[in-house]
Amino acid sequence: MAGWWLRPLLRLGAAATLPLVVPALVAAVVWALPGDPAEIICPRSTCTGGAELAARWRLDAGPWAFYQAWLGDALGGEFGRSWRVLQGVPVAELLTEAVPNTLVLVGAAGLLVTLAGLGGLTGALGARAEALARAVGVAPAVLLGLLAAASIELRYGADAFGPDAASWRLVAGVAVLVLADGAFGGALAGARAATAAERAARYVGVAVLRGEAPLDNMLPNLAPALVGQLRARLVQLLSGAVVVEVVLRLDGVGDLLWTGTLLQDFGVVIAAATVFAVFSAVLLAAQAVAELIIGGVVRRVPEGLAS
Amino acid sequence: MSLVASLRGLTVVAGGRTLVRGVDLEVVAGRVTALAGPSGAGKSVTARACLGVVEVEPGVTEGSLRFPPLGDQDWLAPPRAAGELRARFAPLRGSYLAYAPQSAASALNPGRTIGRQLELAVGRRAPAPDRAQVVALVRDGLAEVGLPEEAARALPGELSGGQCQRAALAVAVAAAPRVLFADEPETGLDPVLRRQVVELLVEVGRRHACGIVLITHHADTVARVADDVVRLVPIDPEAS
Amino acid sequence: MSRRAAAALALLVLILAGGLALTAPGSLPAAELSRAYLPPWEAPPFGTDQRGRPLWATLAQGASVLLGPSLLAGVLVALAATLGGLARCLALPWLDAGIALVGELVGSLPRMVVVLVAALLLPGGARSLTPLALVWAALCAPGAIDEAAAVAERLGGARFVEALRAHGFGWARIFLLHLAVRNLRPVVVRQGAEVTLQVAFLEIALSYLAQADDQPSLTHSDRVRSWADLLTMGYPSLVLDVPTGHALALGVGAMALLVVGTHAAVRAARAR
Amino acid sequence: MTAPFRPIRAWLVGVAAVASLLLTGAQLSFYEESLPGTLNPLYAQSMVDFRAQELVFDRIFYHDPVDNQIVSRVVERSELAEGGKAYRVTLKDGLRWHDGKAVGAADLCFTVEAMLDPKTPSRIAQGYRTVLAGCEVESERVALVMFTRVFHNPKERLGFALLPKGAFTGTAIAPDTDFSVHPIGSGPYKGGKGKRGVTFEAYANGHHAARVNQLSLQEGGDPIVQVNTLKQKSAQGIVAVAPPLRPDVSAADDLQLKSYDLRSWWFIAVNTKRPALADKRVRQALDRTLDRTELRTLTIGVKPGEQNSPCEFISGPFVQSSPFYNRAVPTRDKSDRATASRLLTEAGYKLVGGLWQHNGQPVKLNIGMLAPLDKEAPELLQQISNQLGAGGFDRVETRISVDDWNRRVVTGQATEFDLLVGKWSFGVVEEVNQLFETRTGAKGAFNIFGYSSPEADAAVAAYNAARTDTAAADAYHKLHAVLADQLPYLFLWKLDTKSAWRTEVRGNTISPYFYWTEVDGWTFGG
Repeated sequence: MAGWWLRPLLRLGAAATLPLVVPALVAAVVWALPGDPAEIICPRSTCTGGAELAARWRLDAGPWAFYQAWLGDALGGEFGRSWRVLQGVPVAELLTEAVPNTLVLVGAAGLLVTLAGLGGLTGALGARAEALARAVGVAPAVLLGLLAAASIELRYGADAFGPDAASWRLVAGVAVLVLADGAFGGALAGARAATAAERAARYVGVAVLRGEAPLDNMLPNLAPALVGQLRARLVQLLSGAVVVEVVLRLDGVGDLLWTGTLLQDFGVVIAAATVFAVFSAVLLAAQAVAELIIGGVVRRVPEGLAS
Repeated sequence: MSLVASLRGLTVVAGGRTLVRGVDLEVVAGRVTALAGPSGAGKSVTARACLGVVEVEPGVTEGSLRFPPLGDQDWLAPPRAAGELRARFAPLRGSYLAYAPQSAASALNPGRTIGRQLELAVGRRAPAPDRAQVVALVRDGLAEVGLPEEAARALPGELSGGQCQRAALAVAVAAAPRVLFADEPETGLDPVLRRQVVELLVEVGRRHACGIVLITHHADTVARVADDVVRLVPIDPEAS
Repeated sequence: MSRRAAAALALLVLILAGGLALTAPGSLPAAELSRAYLPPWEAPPFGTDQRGRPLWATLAQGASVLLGPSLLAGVLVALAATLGGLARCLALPWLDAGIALVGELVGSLPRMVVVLVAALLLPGGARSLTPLALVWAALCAPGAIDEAAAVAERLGGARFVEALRAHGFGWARIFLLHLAVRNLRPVVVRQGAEVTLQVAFLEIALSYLAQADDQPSLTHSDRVRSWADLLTMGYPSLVLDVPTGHALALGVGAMALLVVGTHAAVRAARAR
Repeated sequence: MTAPFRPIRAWLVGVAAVASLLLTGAQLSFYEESLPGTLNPLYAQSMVDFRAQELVFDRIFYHDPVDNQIVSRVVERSELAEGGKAYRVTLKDGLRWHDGKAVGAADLCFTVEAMLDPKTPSRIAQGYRTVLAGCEVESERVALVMFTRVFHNPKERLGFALLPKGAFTGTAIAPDTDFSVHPIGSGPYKGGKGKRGVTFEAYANGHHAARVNQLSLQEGGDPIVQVNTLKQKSAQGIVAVAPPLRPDVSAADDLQLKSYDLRSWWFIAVNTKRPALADKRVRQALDRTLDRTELRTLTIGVKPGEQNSPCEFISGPFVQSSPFYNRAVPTRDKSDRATASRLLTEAGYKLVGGLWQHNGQPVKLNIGMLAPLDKEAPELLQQISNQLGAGGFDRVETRISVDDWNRRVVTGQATEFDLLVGKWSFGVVEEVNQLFETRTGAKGAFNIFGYSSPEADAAVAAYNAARTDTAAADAYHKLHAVLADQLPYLFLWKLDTKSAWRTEVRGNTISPYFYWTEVDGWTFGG
């Protein structure tokens, strides 16, 4: 087997390039579309800051020039101004308000989903819990979101979507995100299935005969699969966050991406999509680091012998 | 030579069928007792019962097992439920009792280096050895079974079948057990390796004054190395 | 539930949904304000909406909007999974590595984000679910191929094929009957059914979100309604005493119908 | 306001807002048709924009809602100069901008120069460039505004909002600057636009003393939910109540239905540039294919013959109460399919398989409608389409967002459409020149499909030359007749808007068109 560390390093490489690839892809597609790219990105009639934006992002000089200019600005935290979602507000300002909300929402939901995985691994959550979670999980995020929004509106009336009910909406959002589309149920089922398969392996039975704990033996071999499952589940949560944020009006990056798409505000969409790419890249990098750590643990040798 | 284990009248029942009945076994330190018989005669069941690991219901229905060096407690006294036995034998497994598995390649933990597995086995000795002793014991363990020191850094997947069998033996013996159950050590090996592994087993066992229970169905092995033989005869289903 | 009963149920749901889709009126029926908000028992079969139009028209139009594209996406993914499984039996390591690499890349981004960026870049605001369904299918395909390949792997992959060749079976018989139909069927049908359900729920989510922002939907023209309209219409009944509870119940019922249909299809195709 | 200070200021504003809330707790929250696109008066596009900006800015001269006289809160004295081609304006003393700076003549001249600056790409400014010629600051509070020619209503020509010179770096003002979200005005409230609503905080000033501390503007969702929220006291008002819900509001005893004179009329613009629709007879046939009575009943829910119905049919581009409305031209209440098909066959159309064809090509009508109209007349687009379908036309419909309407339709770029359903509203000056004049240079800025006819241009020229109101009225009567015959627009109806307010809100005089002009008089028990 080639160096075990090859795959994690490839993953780290993918994590590093992902945030750069997404805007490049979007730029390439915009130029491939019929019609004048500048008109798509910043139509002259309202986005009249367009002349200055066109110059700064070099819209006339083809996709590569635009991409370099846009990326240069983006790395400096400058994403241009929104001309439709909130006309006149720098996109960076919209992002600085939106990113923390999404991080809290997806972070809390991710924590619960991780607990589901651990419950499956340690057997704390059994078949009944899995069946219940999967049953609830059949409902899509939009339906559970709708029910959650109704419950909040019953409690808070018109200012259900105002500032003072914000914390309640966040809690409801996390609950919906975790339960909907079988996130919790899937994580639990995935972990239980992987653990059951590993427990059936011979070396576990022999380890018991040697007086060792089965879980302790399985973990190093099980960890990479579980980490991979968890990352896929967190990416699914990011996907569900868009629906939850719009239905429960949580001002996150998902809501920004949705409103930007609906109002065809190009600057906001390319920025929000890149932020999502950064989130995904962080998850990829975390998985790579986890795999490196696991590889290290698997290859551990008693100190004295390490010479 | 001291008696390290004595089993009387072991009977194990799985559902309606009796797997073994009336098995007696004396294990003496330093001697090889062969547990012979055709496959399906209950050799493995007997060994596992002695290790307190019975996965069938109702499991052990009769029999007594004593380890004289530990006093005259009957370790198979009722209650004999699987969970009960498993918990009762837990402190002995990997320290007083050891188990060398057959076809070791799939029995060693693929996610741990041989050195690490030896280190864990050594760590179960009583009293627990300190850092320096552990390293020495691991180094000796490897040398004893004829494995180079670099093997400590290898994963089971990176060793050959024979090397794995030796490593498994080293791990089993590392905990300085008083009774070692060697389960069909020759399986999956070519004739030349088979002879070497069995001789190595006997030699290491004697050096550690360990009572070896060699489970095998090869008559020539029994003849060559066994000091005593316990032959198991498969139970005729109609008879039970 | 036996496999035969499950197959019958799945077929029934398909015929029901297909029938609804085919009988869907081309545009909104005429409004009769005097017959607004009638419950099902007063205006069979499903009552009327706030404009006095029968809800069955909305149900039928919703089915016509989401049935085609979601089935298409499901079939495509099932096909891709089958090919992926068969490819694993050809022992072409570079192909397996290639599929794994594509799967990694595609699987790294949240699907909804990719779909929305695609929606933005669709020329002229193409108001149709099909392109988005194809994007979704492309995003799900690698995962499905992976799982089918794992099944083929457990079978023994190339060795399994050689064994059958030794028995004198033809290539077609091996790949089509033994591999595809007998062994890959359960996982492939499950993957296809899951994607079909996901695309249907994607349409309902996108339409509902568009209505939340009072904008035309990305997935269908304003001439027709989608099941999301049933949810939007029914939502006030949860919060206020507005008599649209029957619309919400119908919307949730329709979604439940989809769930039952897809799960029945999966059970029907499960291994013996 | 340089960047580093903004956080501190924002913090202060936050504290002040909370403090004011605690003091009187009077927050008046109301539903608007949609969120304002911008709070920058130069880029106001929809009625929602004009209403929201009325709270934040002072228009130099405005119409008093009661007696319709032209008055001002910022001007102390004003008189004509240089033979009527200039106007000397003396501003009152003690007026301050929301950032505390004093309001002066320099601000007035800055506003004029900003509008005249060609690098300010605002359509409103473009309109004023045919009116204003320049501005000179004569003293700290006196400015001399120069006109391009003599006007018979100079004060009406100074109806634009006063902008603060200090808030801009130059006279070229772009639409997507921070000013459109955090504007600085001199009006009764300081406004801040967020993603989900706009909050207005009272700002005591020399000429304003609003008694409601805070206004909160939210986007109205489902009309039913809005009315029910009002009943539950969670919100206090709805600017535009959809017709079907008006009986429900007037039935509730703690709600008031108040009329809001918008002087708005609805139309279907016809793409006269498209060959199939270039012939006048085809447009007349379309006009006869529509059945306005059925449209009104199905969408607005007004039955024929209803007393003081909010919706009356029109035959030209004016509301009946306007002096410019030509009563001699009859309205077409019912459809007349027979005449319609006769006219179409005369114009060379052939009926093939139930669908009209024009020289061998099937005629597919691409119909667009301004999306928010759906709230006032639910499914109007659908019903128009159904009627045209019954009349033998193939068609496709699209709802057009407010942005696209203002960006592409009004500027004449939406040529892919054949029919566009929309609404015009007039506040200060009920002038329709820009709609029907041939589009050349600054003229015909709102001519949607580039309609051009010598008779219409002649009537507009006569209006422009008019020195007296009667002469202006006669010119527009002639235009009304010409348009009724040539039908570049199929004129539908006048629909006055009704607002709903809770009874605790008192003194709530609603000014025509701009709505909040007399907001200082509003009180809210809270």
